[in-house]
Amino acid sequence: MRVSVFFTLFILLLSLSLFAQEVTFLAQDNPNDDGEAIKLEWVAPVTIFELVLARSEDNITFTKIARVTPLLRTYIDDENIEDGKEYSYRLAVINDEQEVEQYYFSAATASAQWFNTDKISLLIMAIFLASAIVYFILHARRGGRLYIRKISGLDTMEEAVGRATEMGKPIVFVPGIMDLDDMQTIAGLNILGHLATKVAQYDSTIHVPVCRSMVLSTAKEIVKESYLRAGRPDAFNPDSVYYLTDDQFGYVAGVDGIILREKPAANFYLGAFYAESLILAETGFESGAIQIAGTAMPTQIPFFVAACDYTLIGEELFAASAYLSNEPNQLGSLKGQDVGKAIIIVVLLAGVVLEMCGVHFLKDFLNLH
Amino acid sequence: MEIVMHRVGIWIGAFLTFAIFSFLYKDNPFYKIAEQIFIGISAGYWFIYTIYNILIPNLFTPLSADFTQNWILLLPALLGVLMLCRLIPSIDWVSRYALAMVVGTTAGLFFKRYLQSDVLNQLNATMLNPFASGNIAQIIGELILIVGTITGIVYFFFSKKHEGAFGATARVGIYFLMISFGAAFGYTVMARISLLIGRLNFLLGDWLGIIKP
Amino acid sequence: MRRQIPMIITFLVGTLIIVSEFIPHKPFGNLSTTLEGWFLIISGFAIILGQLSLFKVNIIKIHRRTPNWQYYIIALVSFSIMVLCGILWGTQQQPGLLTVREGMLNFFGYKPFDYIFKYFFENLSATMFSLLAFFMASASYRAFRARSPESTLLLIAAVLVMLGRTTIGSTLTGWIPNSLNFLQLPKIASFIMKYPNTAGQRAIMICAGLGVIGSSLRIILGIERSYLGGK
Amino acid sequence: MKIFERFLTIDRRIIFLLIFIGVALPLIFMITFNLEVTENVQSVYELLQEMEPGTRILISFDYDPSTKPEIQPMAIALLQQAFTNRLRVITTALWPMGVQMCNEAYETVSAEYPDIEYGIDFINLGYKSGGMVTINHMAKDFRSTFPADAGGVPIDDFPIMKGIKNFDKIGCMISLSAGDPGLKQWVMIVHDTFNKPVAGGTTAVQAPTMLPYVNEQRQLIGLLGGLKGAAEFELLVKKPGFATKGMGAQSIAHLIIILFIVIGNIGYFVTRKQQDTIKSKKP
Repeated sequence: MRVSVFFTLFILLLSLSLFAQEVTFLAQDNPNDDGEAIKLEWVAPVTIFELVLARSEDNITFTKIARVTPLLRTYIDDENIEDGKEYSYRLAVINDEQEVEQYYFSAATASAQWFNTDKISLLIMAIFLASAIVYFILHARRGGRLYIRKISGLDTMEEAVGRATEMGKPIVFVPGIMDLDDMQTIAGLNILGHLATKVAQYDSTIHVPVCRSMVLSTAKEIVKESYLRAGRPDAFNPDSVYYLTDDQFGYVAGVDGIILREKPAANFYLGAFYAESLILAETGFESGAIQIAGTAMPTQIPFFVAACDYTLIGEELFAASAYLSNEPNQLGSLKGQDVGKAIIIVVLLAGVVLEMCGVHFLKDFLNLH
Repeated sequence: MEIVMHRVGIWIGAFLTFAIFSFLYKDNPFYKIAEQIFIGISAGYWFIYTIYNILIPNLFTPLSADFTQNWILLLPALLGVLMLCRLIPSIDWVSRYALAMVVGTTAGLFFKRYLQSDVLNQLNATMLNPFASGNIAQIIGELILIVGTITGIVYFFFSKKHEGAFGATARVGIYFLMISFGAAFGYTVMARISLLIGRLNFLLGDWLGIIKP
Repeated sequence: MRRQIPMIITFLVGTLIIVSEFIPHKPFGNLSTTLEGWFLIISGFAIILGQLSLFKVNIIKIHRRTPNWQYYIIALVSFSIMVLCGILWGTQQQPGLLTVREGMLNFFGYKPFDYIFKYFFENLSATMFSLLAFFMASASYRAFRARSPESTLLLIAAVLVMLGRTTIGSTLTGWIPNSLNFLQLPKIASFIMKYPNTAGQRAIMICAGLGVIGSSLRIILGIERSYLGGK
Repeated sequence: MKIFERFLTIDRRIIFLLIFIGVALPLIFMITFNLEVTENVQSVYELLQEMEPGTRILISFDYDPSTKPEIQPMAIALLQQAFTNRLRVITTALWPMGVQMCNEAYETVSAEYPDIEYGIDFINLGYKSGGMVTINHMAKDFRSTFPADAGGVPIDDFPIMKGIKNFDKIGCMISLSAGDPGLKQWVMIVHDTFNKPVAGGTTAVQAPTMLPYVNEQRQLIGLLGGLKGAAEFELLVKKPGFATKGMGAQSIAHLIIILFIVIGNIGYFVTRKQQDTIKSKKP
């Protein structure tokens, strides 16, 4: 019994090794590059001990470039390859005794490509999105009307300002800890403009501690303008917007101090936040304020959602800013992105249906590898 | 002797740890001192490492070793110096040239990378045949994945009122978002507790020697 | 001049970087590579700028005697000590201007720069963030209440994941037979993370990705100029 | 029924104190529980197991001492697995303090592997700023991004760097990441642009937002999430360390937090019911 099993195994192995005896070797231009690499591919039985690759420019003298194994299957040669020149390659099969058993040859010319064919779907999508966004921005600039739904958190914000006035307590506005180059800070400051107008109308007080000097000057200007818009420029207090420190935790400690001292009726955290989000929200809660937050930082949204009364989630922050500022660039961009979302939903649904029918064309087309 | 300075270091560390923990009670001078030391050392560390690991090997060494080959590096060096001009208010506008280059590079790279990694690849990864596996849990899971992703995107649709069937879809979307926020919160508890474990390990182990650190 | 030229630079650089993705041919590919090499150097200067402006701001605060100005002296002193130690004696791998004497190494056990890092900074930094453990606990106690359908979902997901992620989960439900293993808490937590969590995160990711694309495009085309500051 | 109202307003300092004790006691009495290895951790382990000896892998230390308790155990276990399998490790850092974290991890691990030699089996290339742009640059021109190692010695002097011009000759990339720049940027460039396998170890804060990348596109091969991920990995490399020890304290702390959530909700429901009955009496 045992003998027969061994015999069958032996036959099997023998036929396998006979089958796998075939070695193929191919050198070709490495596709979609700037003509400075050649791609070498081979298929060889795994039983082979080692393979040695060598290169020649004159097809006579070969210099070794690498030792590889059959399993590796590909090697990219990018050492001093020149665009447009022909190179010959030699694959040497080495046995366990370090002897060369056989040579295989192949040659290729490196060339640079004008278009990376792997990226067609990326290009199509990029053109689609960019044109949608630019089209709607231009449309809005020409005075075309674009509808943006009202973000439900905005009412809550106004109510909070009203409540602060009734209670005779101030509100605190924190525009995040990042600089003006972060879009979230810009969005936060846009909303600040709207809130400050309400504060001016209701004759309430506002505190805006900031942690970047560039944000300080912008925020000051915005609050001042809001008071002007509300028709009460004399009521603007330039000290209501102030710089604390650039440091993350120093800033948090400073804001915490303000919240505990001033006992505000409402805290607004709108902008980019990191680990400090929860410390702020917890301290704010202790002081008994209504808290409204908004950030696009994916790691911090859960904390704000859990710890604040209302949270603008991710893109809602930008939408709220566009809604309030009514600025054509923001509105147009948002509308263009919505077109992108619609395309994605349609393509996704189509993709799922096609996959279920066993047609993989769409998925393969969008696959960037 | 080394043991002495090691012990001293550990005592300093323990003192600083308590100084920061005192913030839990309330803001106080000890916390403020510790915080300022933290800020100062951190800034000094960044400063030294930027010089040793970036400016010297990537700028000064190539320039001094082979100027004729690498003179082009004077250009980014000039832009870098312009960046530093922001410290002087009267000429801070020149830093915009350097900033423009930084912002332009980032915007260009972000445009294509986010499009590919966060939009197209995510889209592709959601194009599944949920019934392919035959495993009940996986079928349910993948259906949830597809429905959750689509309804979630619908929630972030701003140019249409959330009412009727569209509103109901967005409502489902917000439920999915809430589950994912809850899950993320629950997952994250571990992160913060880990840091506390690290601290107690230091206090009980290195400092007091109650446990083996 | 002050705004036009930076906008032109942004446009040219941004476009070149995008175009080089699709055209590997010279000069696009290597030009964008060169620009990225420059970016590294400029960003190095930007970091130096950050530290120097911290120095400047602190000096101004001390000079103007703003509230708590005494504390800022501490920041300046620790910054200066760290920089001096780094320049004079170097860091673990980098030699400084002075040679490090055997005696000093034996005394501190490290170079001065590394000694400060190890005993001062590591402890300060780790403790700062460990404060969050406490805030996390109190936030979950008061925030996770089943007030509405949304908050109920938040609560259930959080508790299930917390149970499943630690070893309590397997201890509590380890007795459930393998045929019903989908009821085991670690399995439930993994399921939540793998499907509904991924769905929600993916929706955010796709929409945020589109947002980044929109803002990058506006910056490159010169429509969005807020990064230049001022009006 | 006053007690239920109390349930709603427990002083947070009590919670702080209980958390403190709940973490300290298991550490002192070494309470440990059993662990099971999850799929995402297993795939990281297998990725390295399947690499041929001698393969060069890239590990980036993108964190600082503030998250050391979570990520350092991963770094140590990863280096242990790599050195056991005779993989050669090239390290970088996108955070300046990552360089020191890398030094500390290497010092710990190299003591166990006396035949590992700096420059042949391991190299620390130091810190580079610039985040994603710099990663993209090293993918195209590795040698000009890293002309020298962290100590300023030209990389041409090290055998481990021979022939590395881009990511072609690197087996896989692992980012130990605590935020930005970090794993996300590595995925976007190394996998999505240059098609090399990427795996990661992150804090538990970041992990949920990184999970969408673990998909059938294999943007991420696997993910070690937080201390539990680290503990599971320690189990796989059979060298239990800090993470395994910490899991007992984790469980107790989690239990305490859940307990408070339950108490809060009981209080909430009972008092709400009372309010409802009062309302129904006096419409």
